[in-house]
Amino acid sequence: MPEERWSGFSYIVTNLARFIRPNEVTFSGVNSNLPMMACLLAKDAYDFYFTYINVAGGVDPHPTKVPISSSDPMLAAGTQSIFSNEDFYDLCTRGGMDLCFLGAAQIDGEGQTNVSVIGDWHAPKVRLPGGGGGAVMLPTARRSCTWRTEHSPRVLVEQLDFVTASGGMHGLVTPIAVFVKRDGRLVLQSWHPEKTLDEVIARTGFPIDGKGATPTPPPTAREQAALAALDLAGAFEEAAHVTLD
Amino acid sequence: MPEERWSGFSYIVTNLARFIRPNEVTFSGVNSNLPMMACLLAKDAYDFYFTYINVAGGVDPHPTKVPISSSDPMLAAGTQSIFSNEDFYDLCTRGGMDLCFLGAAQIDGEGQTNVSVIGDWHAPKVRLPGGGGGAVMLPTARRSCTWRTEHSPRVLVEQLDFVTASGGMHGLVTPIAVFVKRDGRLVLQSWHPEKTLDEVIARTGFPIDGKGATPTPPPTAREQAALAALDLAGAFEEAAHVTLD
Amino acid sequence: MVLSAKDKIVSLSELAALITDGSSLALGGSFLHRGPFALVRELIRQGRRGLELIKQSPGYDIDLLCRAGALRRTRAGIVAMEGNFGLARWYRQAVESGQIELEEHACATITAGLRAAAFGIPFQPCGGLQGSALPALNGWKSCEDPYGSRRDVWLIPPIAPDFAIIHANAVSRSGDARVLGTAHWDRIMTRAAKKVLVVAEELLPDESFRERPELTLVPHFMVEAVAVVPRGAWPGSCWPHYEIDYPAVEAYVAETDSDLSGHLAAAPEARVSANA
Amino acid sequence: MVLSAKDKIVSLSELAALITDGSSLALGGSFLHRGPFALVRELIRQGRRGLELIKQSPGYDIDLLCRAGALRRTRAGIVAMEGNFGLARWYRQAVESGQIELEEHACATITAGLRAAAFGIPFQPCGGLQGSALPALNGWKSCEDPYGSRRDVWLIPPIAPDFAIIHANAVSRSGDARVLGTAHWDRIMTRAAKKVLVVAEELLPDESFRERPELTLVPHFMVEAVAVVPRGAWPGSCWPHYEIDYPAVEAYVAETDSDLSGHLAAAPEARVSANA
Repeated sequence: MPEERWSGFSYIVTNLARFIRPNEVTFSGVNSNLPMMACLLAKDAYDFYFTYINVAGGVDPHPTKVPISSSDPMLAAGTQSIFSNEDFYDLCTRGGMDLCFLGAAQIDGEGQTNVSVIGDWHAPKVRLPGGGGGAVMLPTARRSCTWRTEHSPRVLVEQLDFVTASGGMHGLVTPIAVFVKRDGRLVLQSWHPEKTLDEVIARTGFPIDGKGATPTPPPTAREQAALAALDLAGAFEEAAHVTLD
Repeated sequence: MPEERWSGFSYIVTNLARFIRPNEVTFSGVNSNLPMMACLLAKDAYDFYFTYINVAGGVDPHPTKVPISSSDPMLAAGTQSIFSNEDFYDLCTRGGMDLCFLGAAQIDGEGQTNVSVIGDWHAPKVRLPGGGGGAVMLPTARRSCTWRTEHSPRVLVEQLDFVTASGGMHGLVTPIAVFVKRDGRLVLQSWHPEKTLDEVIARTGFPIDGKGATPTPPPTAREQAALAALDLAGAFEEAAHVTLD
Repeated sequence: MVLSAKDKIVSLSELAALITDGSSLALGGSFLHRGPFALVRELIRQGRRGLELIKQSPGYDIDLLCRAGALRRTRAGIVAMEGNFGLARWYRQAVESGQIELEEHACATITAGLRAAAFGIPFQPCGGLQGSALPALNGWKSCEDPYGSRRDVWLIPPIAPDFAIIHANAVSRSGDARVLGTAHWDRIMTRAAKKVLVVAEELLPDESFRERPELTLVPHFMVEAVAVVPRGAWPGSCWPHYEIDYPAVEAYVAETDSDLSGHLAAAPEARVSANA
Repeated sequence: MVLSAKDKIVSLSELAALITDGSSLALGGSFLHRGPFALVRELIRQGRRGLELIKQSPGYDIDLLCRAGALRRTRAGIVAMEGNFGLARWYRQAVESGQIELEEHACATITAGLRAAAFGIPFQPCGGLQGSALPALNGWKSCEDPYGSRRDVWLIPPIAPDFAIIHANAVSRSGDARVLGTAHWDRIMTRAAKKVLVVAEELLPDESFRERPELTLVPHFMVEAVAVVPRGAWPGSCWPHYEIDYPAVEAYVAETDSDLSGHLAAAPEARVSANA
């Protein structure tokens, strides 16, 4: 990774990490390698403490390596408690989860998500993984963020094929843009400095105007170093298949 | 304890134990020394296995001494699992508790109980311990049994001062009588052989006729030996203050 | 460069000072077993007033608070001293005289209310209760099964104590709380309360928690503050550390006036600070 | 003269034989982690048909059952192979072709349904779900808070699987099941099911359970039968015994026809019995 430049992979992981705030309880779940890396990156790169809990039952774990599966028991290595699935869901529904990373296949302009189906639910073109955490966590976590490795009108849509989860994402990161919620809508916060605002707008299926958005500040030296340490061999970057196009 | 004779204390403990059946899940709770001793007696005196769970989290425990408190952690000594309070209540409400020993201050002829108050709830003559396990366990356990160390019209009543728990006891043991439920009513099953049927009827506040009842069979040698082993110094018998009058 | 969770260890008096007059407290343990009794005594020493106690099976704790005049209200399932000590005299007197308000529960309805709070839902259905006079007494609502089973069920409203306070066997500096043996009702209390305070028998190094994280009942991030008070569950038991101090309970029960100074002075935490 | 609980150890094939065609099965673990996979394979070897799988996060297990044509229905939260393997192909095909019926849940609504069964209540309110199309899809009912909070809540009907089957780290002869690390959803599954079966990595003496009874997730009396199958969670992980066997999962995923004989023969339990 050339200095101070983003790859699509580093862009997603680092900008997800930037949503993490001091002293908050932050959660990463299954099928969530990039948020898992974002949480581990933030622990290393930022000068504040936050609580990192995950679907493997770990609370501020000390993994001796980064697992391929984001629900791997390695994510509970060195934990001082096991916080099992029932427990973190209850924490969320009672309002104790500050930041939740939740996957999505399609996202609309209100930050609703579809993880269920492409096409009609009863006659699916593609059967997707399904409900998962979102339908319950998205409306109850204080903030939720999502990510996509593809930025196109087929994933950032005007109209979801199915509303699996509502309640609205606080943030969304793609390989070329960062969105945040303002007045109930996802709006562009910043874009990949090697792309243009026009391209981002054109590739976003829901309407955005880009007002107030700026090019995304480059990765800091500590963010870069932390990510490099997590992905020494580049295997995670390779597996993620993130392109800017 | 003279051979083959009942004391009030041995009568209650042993006849409670006789309600325990092979392979069933049997529970004793707080404030329940006599059922606790009944369960321990049954483990020793009877040739069948049953699961004994208790409020200390014990499952088939191996206590090294009999505790004074029936919720003492000693009742979890040697257990192979901890079955905590939420767990055994849920077991009961979903229908998995076969036999529950539940305390009572007053019992009526339907086997309903009052553990709340003597007098008017809002202007109590005596404030009793309160709701406890009964209101939820009595209607949901497959069978429940209770005991009183006093047999009088003021505890076996026509009309409860307050219906804390309904659903009906399967069995009741006093120092002089054993009752079982038949057609929704507590009826006399047997009486202390040193007492008369007339005395039992006279001292019972709810109507019974004694039809089909017999003198209680004497304690077996094994029941006597098991109880003697549990109360070597006679301290439990002394503390229980059970008289036949 | 990973930063640790903050150190949450405070003194017993600092822990008690976090609790203001009028707070509702869920207290861990059951009867004379593993209750946060040192904290209860410290609240009395500090003159706290108007408290509400929420517990399925209070005993020594509620009796002490009634005797000190510190209690205004309780939601309780079953109240007794237990262990052959029978009823809790000062509690009984407080209810009979109207000194405190009682919301009488079954143990399981306290749990249901705590579950409603812990699960973030407006009510929790509770099994049983058929024919009991308790639901009407408390104005609970029932509901027919909308799925057609024809089973009615009672709905218990949420119980969200201001504080859950438990006595743990061990803590880490950052507040992980380990409990051995039965957890009594501590698990659901700590999930339902707005804040969690822990009194612990001993402080153990982080390594000990990392070796057996399954024994941690409350993870550090849910815990506000911790005081390490050896023998803090006295005169009750804290398995496997110590059993009930029966002579001490007998002495407590034998006292007939409300003056608690002798009893409070005899407590382990008082003798330690007197020596310090 | 105290009699012990009975010995519940059986062979894997005897364990699988307890499950009849058409049964509903809650399977423990999550995705590739600590699932009772040896048992799933044995059901396929025995030609079981018409099964229902109930699980918040099935993956390899559901894919295998779909590929073998053993499944008729599922209630599931999120289905994937995970660990960079993406969607579960045979599952996807089975749903898209109508070969199996899907009742799509959020993970937490499966849990709510299991809680309703575990608590013996006709429904369990579940937080969240606002704005989701899932409740309407499934015909779930909502209810206004009778206590006036104006919060509506969705009510999930009970889910009581015929069997809960978990893969434990260790068992005792009488069936106590110890789980290390996260329990995933195993706790509530074992409380909701009509019967509990356990596959375990190893058999340990009773003394080991008596030393640390807190680690026992399922007490023996709730367990019907147990098979001891080392590496039974293969090709998934069973912490701390072993990690995911990635080459084995890659080989499974790379196969394009439904013939499972090679994969089944490569499983540890097959190689052991071939050697025996």
